[in-house]
Amino acid sequence: MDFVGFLLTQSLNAFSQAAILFFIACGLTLIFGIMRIINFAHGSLFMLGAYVGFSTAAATGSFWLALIVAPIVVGAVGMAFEKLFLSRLYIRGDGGAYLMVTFGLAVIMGETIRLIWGPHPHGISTPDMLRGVVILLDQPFPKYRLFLIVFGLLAALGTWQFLERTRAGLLIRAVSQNAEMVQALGTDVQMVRTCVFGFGCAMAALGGVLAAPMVTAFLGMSASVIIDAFVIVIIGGMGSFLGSIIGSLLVAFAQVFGAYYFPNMALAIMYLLMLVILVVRPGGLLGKEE
Amino acid sequence: MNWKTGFVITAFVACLVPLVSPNYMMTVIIEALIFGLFAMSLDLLVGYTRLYSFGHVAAYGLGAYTSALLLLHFNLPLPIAIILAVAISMAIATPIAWVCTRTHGVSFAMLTLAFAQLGYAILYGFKDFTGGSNGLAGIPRPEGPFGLDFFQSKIGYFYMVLFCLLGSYLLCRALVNSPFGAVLAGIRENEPKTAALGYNTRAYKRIVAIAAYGFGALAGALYAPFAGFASPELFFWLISGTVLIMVIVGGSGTLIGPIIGGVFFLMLENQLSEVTSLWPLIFGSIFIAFVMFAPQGIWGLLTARFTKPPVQPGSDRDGEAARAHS
Amino acid sequence: MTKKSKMILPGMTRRQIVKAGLAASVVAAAPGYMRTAGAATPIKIGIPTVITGGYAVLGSHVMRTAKLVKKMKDASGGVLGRPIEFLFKDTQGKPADCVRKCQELVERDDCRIFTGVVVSSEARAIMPKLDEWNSFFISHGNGDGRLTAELLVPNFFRANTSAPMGARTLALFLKNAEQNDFYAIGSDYAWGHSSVGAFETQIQNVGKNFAGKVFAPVGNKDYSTYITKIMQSNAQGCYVALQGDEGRAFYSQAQQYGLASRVTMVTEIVAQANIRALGKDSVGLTGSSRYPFTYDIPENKAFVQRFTEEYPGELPDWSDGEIMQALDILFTAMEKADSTDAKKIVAAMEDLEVTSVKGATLMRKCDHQGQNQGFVVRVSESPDYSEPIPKILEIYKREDVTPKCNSTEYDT
Amino acid sequence: MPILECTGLTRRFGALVAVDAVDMAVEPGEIRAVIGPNGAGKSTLFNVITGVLAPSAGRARFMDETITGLPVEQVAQKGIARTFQLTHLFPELSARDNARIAAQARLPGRMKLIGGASVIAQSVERAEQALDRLHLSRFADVPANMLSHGDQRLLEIAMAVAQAPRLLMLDEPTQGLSIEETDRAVEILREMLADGDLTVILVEHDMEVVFKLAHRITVLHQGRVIADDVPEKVKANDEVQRAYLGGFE
Repeated sequence: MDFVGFLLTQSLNAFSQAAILFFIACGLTLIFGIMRIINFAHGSLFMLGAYVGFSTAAATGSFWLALIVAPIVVGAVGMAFEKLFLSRLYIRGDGGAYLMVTFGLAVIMGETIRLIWGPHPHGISTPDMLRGVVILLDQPFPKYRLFLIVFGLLAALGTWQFLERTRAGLLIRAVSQNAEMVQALGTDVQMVRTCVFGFGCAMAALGGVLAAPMVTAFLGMSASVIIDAFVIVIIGGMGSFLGSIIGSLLVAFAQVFGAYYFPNMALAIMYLLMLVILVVRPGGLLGKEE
Repeated sequence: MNWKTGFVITAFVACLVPLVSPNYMMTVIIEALIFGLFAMSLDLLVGYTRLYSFGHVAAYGLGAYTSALLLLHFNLPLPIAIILAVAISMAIATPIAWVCTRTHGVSFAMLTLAFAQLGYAILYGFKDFTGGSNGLAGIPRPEGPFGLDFFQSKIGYFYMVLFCLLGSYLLCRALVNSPFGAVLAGIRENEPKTAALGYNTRAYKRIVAIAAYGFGALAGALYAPFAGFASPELFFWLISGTVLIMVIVGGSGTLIGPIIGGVFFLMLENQLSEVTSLWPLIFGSIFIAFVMFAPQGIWGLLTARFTKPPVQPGSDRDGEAARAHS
Repeated sequence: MTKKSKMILPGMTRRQIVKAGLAASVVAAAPGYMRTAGAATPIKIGIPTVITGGYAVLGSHVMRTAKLVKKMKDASGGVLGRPIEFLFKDTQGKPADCVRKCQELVERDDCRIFTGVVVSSEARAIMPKLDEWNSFFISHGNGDGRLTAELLVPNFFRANTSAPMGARTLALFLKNAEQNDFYAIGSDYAWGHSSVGAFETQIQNVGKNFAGKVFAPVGNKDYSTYITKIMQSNAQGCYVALQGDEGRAFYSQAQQYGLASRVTMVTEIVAQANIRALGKDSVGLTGSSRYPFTYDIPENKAFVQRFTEEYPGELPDWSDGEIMQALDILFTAMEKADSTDAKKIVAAMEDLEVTSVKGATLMRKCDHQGQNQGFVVRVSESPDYSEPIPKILEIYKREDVTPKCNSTEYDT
Repeated sequence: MPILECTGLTRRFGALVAVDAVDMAVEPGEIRAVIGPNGAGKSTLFNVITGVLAPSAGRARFMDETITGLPVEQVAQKGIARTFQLTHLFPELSARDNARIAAQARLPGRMKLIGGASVIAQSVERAEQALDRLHLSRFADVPANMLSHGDQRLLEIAMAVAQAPRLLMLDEPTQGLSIEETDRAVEILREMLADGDLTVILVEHDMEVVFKLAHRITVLHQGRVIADDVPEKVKANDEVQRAYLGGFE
């Protein structure tokens, strides 16, 4: 294949991968922005999303319904967890507590999924209208990945506009700036936190459903994804939404092209990138150092 | 200084363990002690300097692999190999510490994580040297120096590990109670103020980070020859998370707490997984329960009824005290 | 003083320390009560396998078939007239845990026979210890070719088809294929390297051209780059040594790329778990199979029938068949040795031939490798089953499939 | 000769000139007050001298050494101790330990990794003297964050004293204190300074406090020095009167 075609295909590969990564990372970073916690359970919520999506698709035969149901279910789970546990810890405000609670949740979730769905993997087949390929510069490219790119783009724009333009978005940014102040102004900060946490979990679930047709739903999927999400959030800057977009793109490109040119060092490249950025900007690209 | 009596009693009790515990328990007990040592090394950072390291597994893996390679390629006497492994690990840790201590808080956590993951990736990068995913198997425990070979038996190894653990505890305790340790507490509480008092805080952070790596590496260096192999799992980032949990569950900033936390949880996991495959559920619940109901950790619980509540300021200013609190 | 303020000048009471001492000893003693007692008479067989964690699916196969075997054996009077007791231990796929669990099995339960180990790095970790433990370990699924070559230890046998054997089988199958250039992708760990390495030499032995290879990191999830590489290689065929999660991810994405329409893919292991997860996308998938449950001999038919009765809705996967064969061989050797002693079993198993669910298998004396037949299958839909199944295309003689002694090489 | 000498010390934030070519000389044993309306640049001057901020121009010499451009900790090591406008303490440590860490700051053995019992004993002794000088001994074991605001301010001064500095720089020690607390603090300060072994620079806008304590007063206005004289003269100075809307009633 000629070089241009190659570049195009690889870039599109990277964009489609970035799309999935974005769904996990943006939730993680929003949650951090609002409550200054690193949600260890985020990968498990991503996994839960995939499994719920599978069951929905299996029951209704509709991938699209799965895209709607999974985020709702997982978002609800997230909000419940926030209300039950996290909300009681804010006054304490020590990082260790959050780490343990979310870590505990991750362990419990993984095990619960094994008990409910069994150890076997479950596939969500690509919806028929997204099967097959389109030919770009006489290179075949999967329709499904194009769909991911578009869907990811829309989600990113939507969330961004929501944060920038709407009153709720303003509120969220305000809370991440100075929760006490917002509280003092008579807004129910606790409510905002619960909602944002739920939203973050819902986004992760979306990512899970979208990933399922490419990797199927299986027990190991949480661990492999959470670490990428960490790296992205750190590169972009903890709590920075735009940062999570940029981070997703950087990591995706690093992985796609890294795997092509340095297959032996495929793993290392992402972390080298992260190191370099952190050394230059300890707070991440768009973040301020905590 | 009644803690000394306590220490002696504890050490004595520990020495009796092989006599009372069945032989099959010794394996897990030894690993538990090693893990306790590992957790304690992290407490230097987390509990005393409030530097949350997310990549402390790097210290463990580094120690394990260096000792493994030394033993496999040079057939050194075991104690020598372990000491060398610690030294080399600390040498490698020096530049890492230098970079990481430029930051604090979340950035520090993530920088350490990045370095740990880099190490993990490098294991796969240099297969011929590290064995890649196979790891290194068949690590010997050569005898000597002076024909010492007690550590070739399991009981003997127990005493060697116990010696290292108790020794490291004394060192760490001395460290945190030394003038140096006082400065660490200052950095933990208020770094800018500590600098304003005339301390070069970065130098202190660097030193404590290297020390923490050293003790962590010791744990790893003890593990590899005991298990007889080293594999990338010893470098897996999840262990960093687990050990951090052990420190907090045990009671951070107490040295003893993390040891108990590490020992307790490794044994608990091992025994629970014997009786039920649901053990992860129980495990996760325990974590959450601790955060919710016993934030002070195991050691906190054990000592709670002995420590007096803080002396209250004179009643005339209780109101202000309350205000100062909020 | 508060806890924190104590840190600088901790003043600890004797009682606190004593308490700590007690605590420590209690922790040390406690598990004693929890310990699971084992009866004396039964034959204990340790199965340190993956019950929780990523590889749990492979462990679950081992356990379900082992339980079935126990039922069948105990019903037919057991082994050496003694009932069988399987001791399942959760290693989570971690070598560290695997070694510890085995050590405990030896020292606590005096259990010195192991099988059912899932991950090859686990197998590697325990093999050097077998002698010290005076224990016997028969592999049911560890593929790394070197286990019966440079890494071989006396108390180890491998009943199952190894990675080189799988590759060899495919090479033989492809000998007369119309494709001429072959590319290879493997997972970046022992089994993957072993498979790809073997395929590289084998495919050239049968006079084809090897166009290149690439290894994807363990746990890799996005295979787009590798698919691009495969397409760039312009090979007509591609050999795929990706298992489990990685295999499914690769095939799902290859399917989305329509890769099959340009490149004929042959896979190292065809697994029912993956077929089920991939659904109709798996149809047409061709590859070597360590055990196709559709193999039509009485021994296998009986097993499959018994299996489906026991586990309605399930079909035996390759690991079910392999553990079944491994156990058959083990029991036959025990009967022959009339003992459960490691050394005696080893002696009895050397050059032992057993006909099990995979047909007649010979446990070679020279390198303790089981000579298995080689199966090549194609996944097809079938009226009798709700999901696609492997249809056997070719079966190759065990002599042609098994490498030279103590080696991963072949003569021709 | 002066112990501290600032010549043309200047600090700009973009267009704003917070400290504008300040010349100031402080003699040993002197208690110097730096006053001026809010935004006059008092705290900025402090931060420039102590190395928290780098000067845009000019330099500060301390004991005949240029200290401008040195990092904070090295300035402190020269023997300059300071307090902050907003209290800076080690909240969860006891008052004694707060002072002790300060006392240790300039002891040779401060970096002893192991042991160092003598260093500890010495610093504890110094700490307790300092606490005593600021009437805080009875709170020695109380965590700093449990103290009243007033005592927290005093504790920070105690820490500065415990550093055994040649020059003590206090940034609004009575800031945010009630009238009674202020009077008490001033009493304690006066008593402490009476020994005369300390050179002090004091930023304060409470005139009462200034005239009770200071030997000499420097008046800043919009970053510039508009007066530098003994209290009585400064009181009389018209420019000061004008600068200080309201003047001193």
